[in-house]
Amino acid sequence: MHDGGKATRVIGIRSAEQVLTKNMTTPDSAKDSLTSALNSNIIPNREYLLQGSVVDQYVEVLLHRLRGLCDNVDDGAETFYDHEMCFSLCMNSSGNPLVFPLRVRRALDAQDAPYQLRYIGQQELGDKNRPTIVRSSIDVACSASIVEFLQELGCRLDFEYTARGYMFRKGRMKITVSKICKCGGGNKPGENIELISQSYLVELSVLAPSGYDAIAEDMRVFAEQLKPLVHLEKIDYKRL
Amino acid sequence: MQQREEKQLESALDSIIQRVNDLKTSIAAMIYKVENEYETLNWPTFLDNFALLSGHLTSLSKILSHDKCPVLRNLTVLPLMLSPERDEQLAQLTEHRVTTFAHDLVPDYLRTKLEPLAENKMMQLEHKAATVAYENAQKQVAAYQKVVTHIWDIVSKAREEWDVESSARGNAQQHSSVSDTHLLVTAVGMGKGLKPVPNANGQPGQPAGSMMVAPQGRPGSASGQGQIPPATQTMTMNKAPSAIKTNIKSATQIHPYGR
Amino acid sequence: MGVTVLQQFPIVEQRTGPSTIELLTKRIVALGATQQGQFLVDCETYSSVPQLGAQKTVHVLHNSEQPATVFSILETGSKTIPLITDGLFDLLMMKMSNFYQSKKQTKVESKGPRFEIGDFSVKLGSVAVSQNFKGILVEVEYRPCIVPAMCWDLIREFLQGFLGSSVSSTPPPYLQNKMQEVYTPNDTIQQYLEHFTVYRKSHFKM
Amino acid sequence: MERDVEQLHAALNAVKILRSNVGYVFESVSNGLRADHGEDGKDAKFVTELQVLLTTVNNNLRDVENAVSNLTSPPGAFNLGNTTYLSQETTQERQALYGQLVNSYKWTDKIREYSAVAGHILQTNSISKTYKTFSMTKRRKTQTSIHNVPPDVIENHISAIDRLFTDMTITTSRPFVLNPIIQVSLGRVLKAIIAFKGLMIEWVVIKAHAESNDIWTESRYRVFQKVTENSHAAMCHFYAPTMPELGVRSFMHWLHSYITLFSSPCKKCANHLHSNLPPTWRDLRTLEPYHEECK
Repeated sequence: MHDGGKATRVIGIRSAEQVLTKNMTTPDSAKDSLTSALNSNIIPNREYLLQGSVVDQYVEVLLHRLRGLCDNVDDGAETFYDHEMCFSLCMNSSGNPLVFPLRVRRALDAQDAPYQLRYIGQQELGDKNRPTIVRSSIDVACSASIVEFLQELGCRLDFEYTARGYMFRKGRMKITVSKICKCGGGNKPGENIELISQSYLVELSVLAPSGYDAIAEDMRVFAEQLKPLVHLEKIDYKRL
Repeated sequence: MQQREEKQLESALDSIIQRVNDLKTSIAAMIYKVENEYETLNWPTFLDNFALLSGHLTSLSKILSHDKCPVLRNLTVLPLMLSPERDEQLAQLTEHRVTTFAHDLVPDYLRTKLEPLAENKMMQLEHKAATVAYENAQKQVAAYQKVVTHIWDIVSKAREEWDVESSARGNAQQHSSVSDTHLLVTAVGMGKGLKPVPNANGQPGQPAGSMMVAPQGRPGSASGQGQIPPATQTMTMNKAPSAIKTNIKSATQIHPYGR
Repeated sequence: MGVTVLQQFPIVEQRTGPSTIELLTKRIVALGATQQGQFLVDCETYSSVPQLGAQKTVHVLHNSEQPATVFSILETGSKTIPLITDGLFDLLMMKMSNFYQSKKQTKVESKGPRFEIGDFSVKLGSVAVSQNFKGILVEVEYRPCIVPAMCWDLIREFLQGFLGSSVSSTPPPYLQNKMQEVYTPNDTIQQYLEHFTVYRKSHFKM
Repeated sequence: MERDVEQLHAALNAVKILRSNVGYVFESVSNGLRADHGEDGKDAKFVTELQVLLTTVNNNLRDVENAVSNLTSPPGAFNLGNTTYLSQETTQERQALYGQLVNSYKWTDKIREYSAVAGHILQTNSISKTYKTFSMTKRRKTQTSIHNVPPDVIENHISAIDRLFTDMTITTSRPFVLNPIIQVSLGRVLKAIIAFKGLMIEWVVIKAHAESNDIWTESRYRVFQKVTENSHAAMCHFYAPTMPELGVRSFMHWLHSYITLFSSPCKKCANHLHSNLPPTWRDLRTLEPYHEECK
């Protein structure tokens, strides 16, 4: 879930000169190539997720363990400081309320990183045998005009927060350990920071094309290794 | 009176013989194992055998120190007849270990003192002890005691630490709190506790908003769970069967902020 | 990314679109250009459903020069907001189909051969509004330079040498406000959108 | 000397041939009778084969003897001077010294050879650019001062140049300790990467702002490739060993005139473009723009 601007720094604009110079055929329209990508199921639009938390005084223990378990052993954990804004596009169509949630995330510690626009779909908890939550997710790197764009599009800012913490990588898995802060009034994150809890939020997630359920098992095994420090579980927050 | 004593002696001897036989068989079994199963024998079973032996030894010494056991020390065994001839009965009794009850074997078998070698050693030690001056001995004893208590301290300290550690490991709840997890997850997922104070102009379609806002500060887990937001109710009611395919649709149906 | 000028090329009465493209191709090749593949710029327009209140329009454009990028331009009537995203934005627009619907018949594209001559790259695009040929747009990019004001005269000289007198001596209106700024790929897209809007209007008049 | 080496090679070669042929003999003997000797008279065949081989060995042996007799024996042991003691060094880390010594000797030898050749060529082709007109003492002084300048002096010169123009910013890096590489941003037009050797400009590359700072790859834009070429010419032109500071300063002045690379037309033909390039030449004195073909 924590796909901060930093976590996936994809610069949107790439020069096509190398790609195109030798290609004499007509380039496919972007729509066509997207459709073919959808059909061949290579777009990572499913997120496998486990969540948990750790009390502040034990976070060092957890970080130490993660440093040992994860791939970024040599350079240590990467820190991030992201600001997330959650928008929704609502309307009433013939009595049916329609809501389309969108999240914008940006790195506060790397101002030149692109913003990250994110759509997160309905959570699927599945039965007991499924080790993780699965939800559809579309991640799009975008320019800084996204906030104004969404506001003018008709979106309403539901809530916003900042997440500051550490990010680890283990194969395809991403582990974030972060402190969630409420943003003070106004649009200036960094001021009037208010912690909402004495714990760090711990999330283990993988973005994969649909059908890659084997990765969920890997995640379960990894989560097992963090016990009893953190219990990473499927949490249906809508039921809480 | 004498008869009773005799009976007692008999029964005591019987039980002693039984114990000794037990001990013998288990030693034999162990020797057999060592000789024949040395390839498959593992350390734990070997230790088990030792435990068996020591059990037998303890029970034997228990019987010997029992109240009802007559004081064997006061009894004497008197060899009435020695003969150099082979005694079949004796051979059978001793599993063909001792075939004759002759004068060259009897002193060894009926000996009540320690073995000559051991006896010598004991003598030497006693002699040495006798020559040590009293003060010196006292000093040595004190030093020895000091060392022992020191080690005892170390051991008990380590034990204490282990106890604390294992008890700390026992309650994993200390590391993470379920209520905090839920608080964080709902905050990140639905903005619970993160929403700004509802704006005065009150956009239409946000009537539930003000009720959704959790109390300021850090809401305790009790208050957070006790207060069931109305939207959550509708959400659980509307929680459509999993047949819903499109995400948009399902999201809109259960989204708490809908009208 | 260098400064790009987009120029409409008038079609003379007796010529068809393809023959005009052929004519221009001959000219540019005669100047020493080599063909470097094809290019495609397309634009799809989504409008908000009436329930969302005042009508807003989102133009989603792709440029084969930046194949991993989606350019979107939101028009609210009072404001125009550009947005640059990576390719999955299209997927997001599909998901948003309940709120913003595309009008299929307004899909505009400009495609054709792409040439390189010295540091210039030239694209001869035939514009089609929902598959109907509408006109010709010539795109000239001078790649080494990033500030329009510095190289406008140079590009104009190139354009006039290649397209003749149909080239105006003032920069395109969109560029006039941005002459001193650093040119970005988004500026190219804006120019395309302006031209596409004109073509589309003429399409609906007919 | 040359002949000796040749003969030595010939002798070594002969020994090599001898060894390989002796090898054949042993191989054939160890294999014994083979299927290809056939059935009839196989012994005789084998013996003849051996005889043939042995004859070749004999011939080879004769060759070796001839070659060896041609060799002149070296006149006594080589005098290695003090280096002989190096071979008696016992400490581990110093045992490699002899190899290094030999290598450096080889290099110095080569340098001597090349500089002799270069000296010869330079003697026959005198170049006006050098400081022949200056007196002997002065030359000595300046010669040392251009290549081997204390870093802070260079630093001062660079920052002085930096202050010279407002639209020209300079950033310095020193990948090779003393000799800085500076990156000059000329407005939003271009950037130049200039390598110094002391106070002498050693290499210049002109690139677009978006391109990498690598000093060895040329720009992918033709216009900057041309400007790079021209700046090499200018670099040579402004080379002034006696007044290195002035040389660098005038080069920078000249480079600064490229601020109008795209915007100013050619002084001669009044056009912007000539063969799709803007005027890439700047006159060395007047700094006026010209096309390469118009100058």
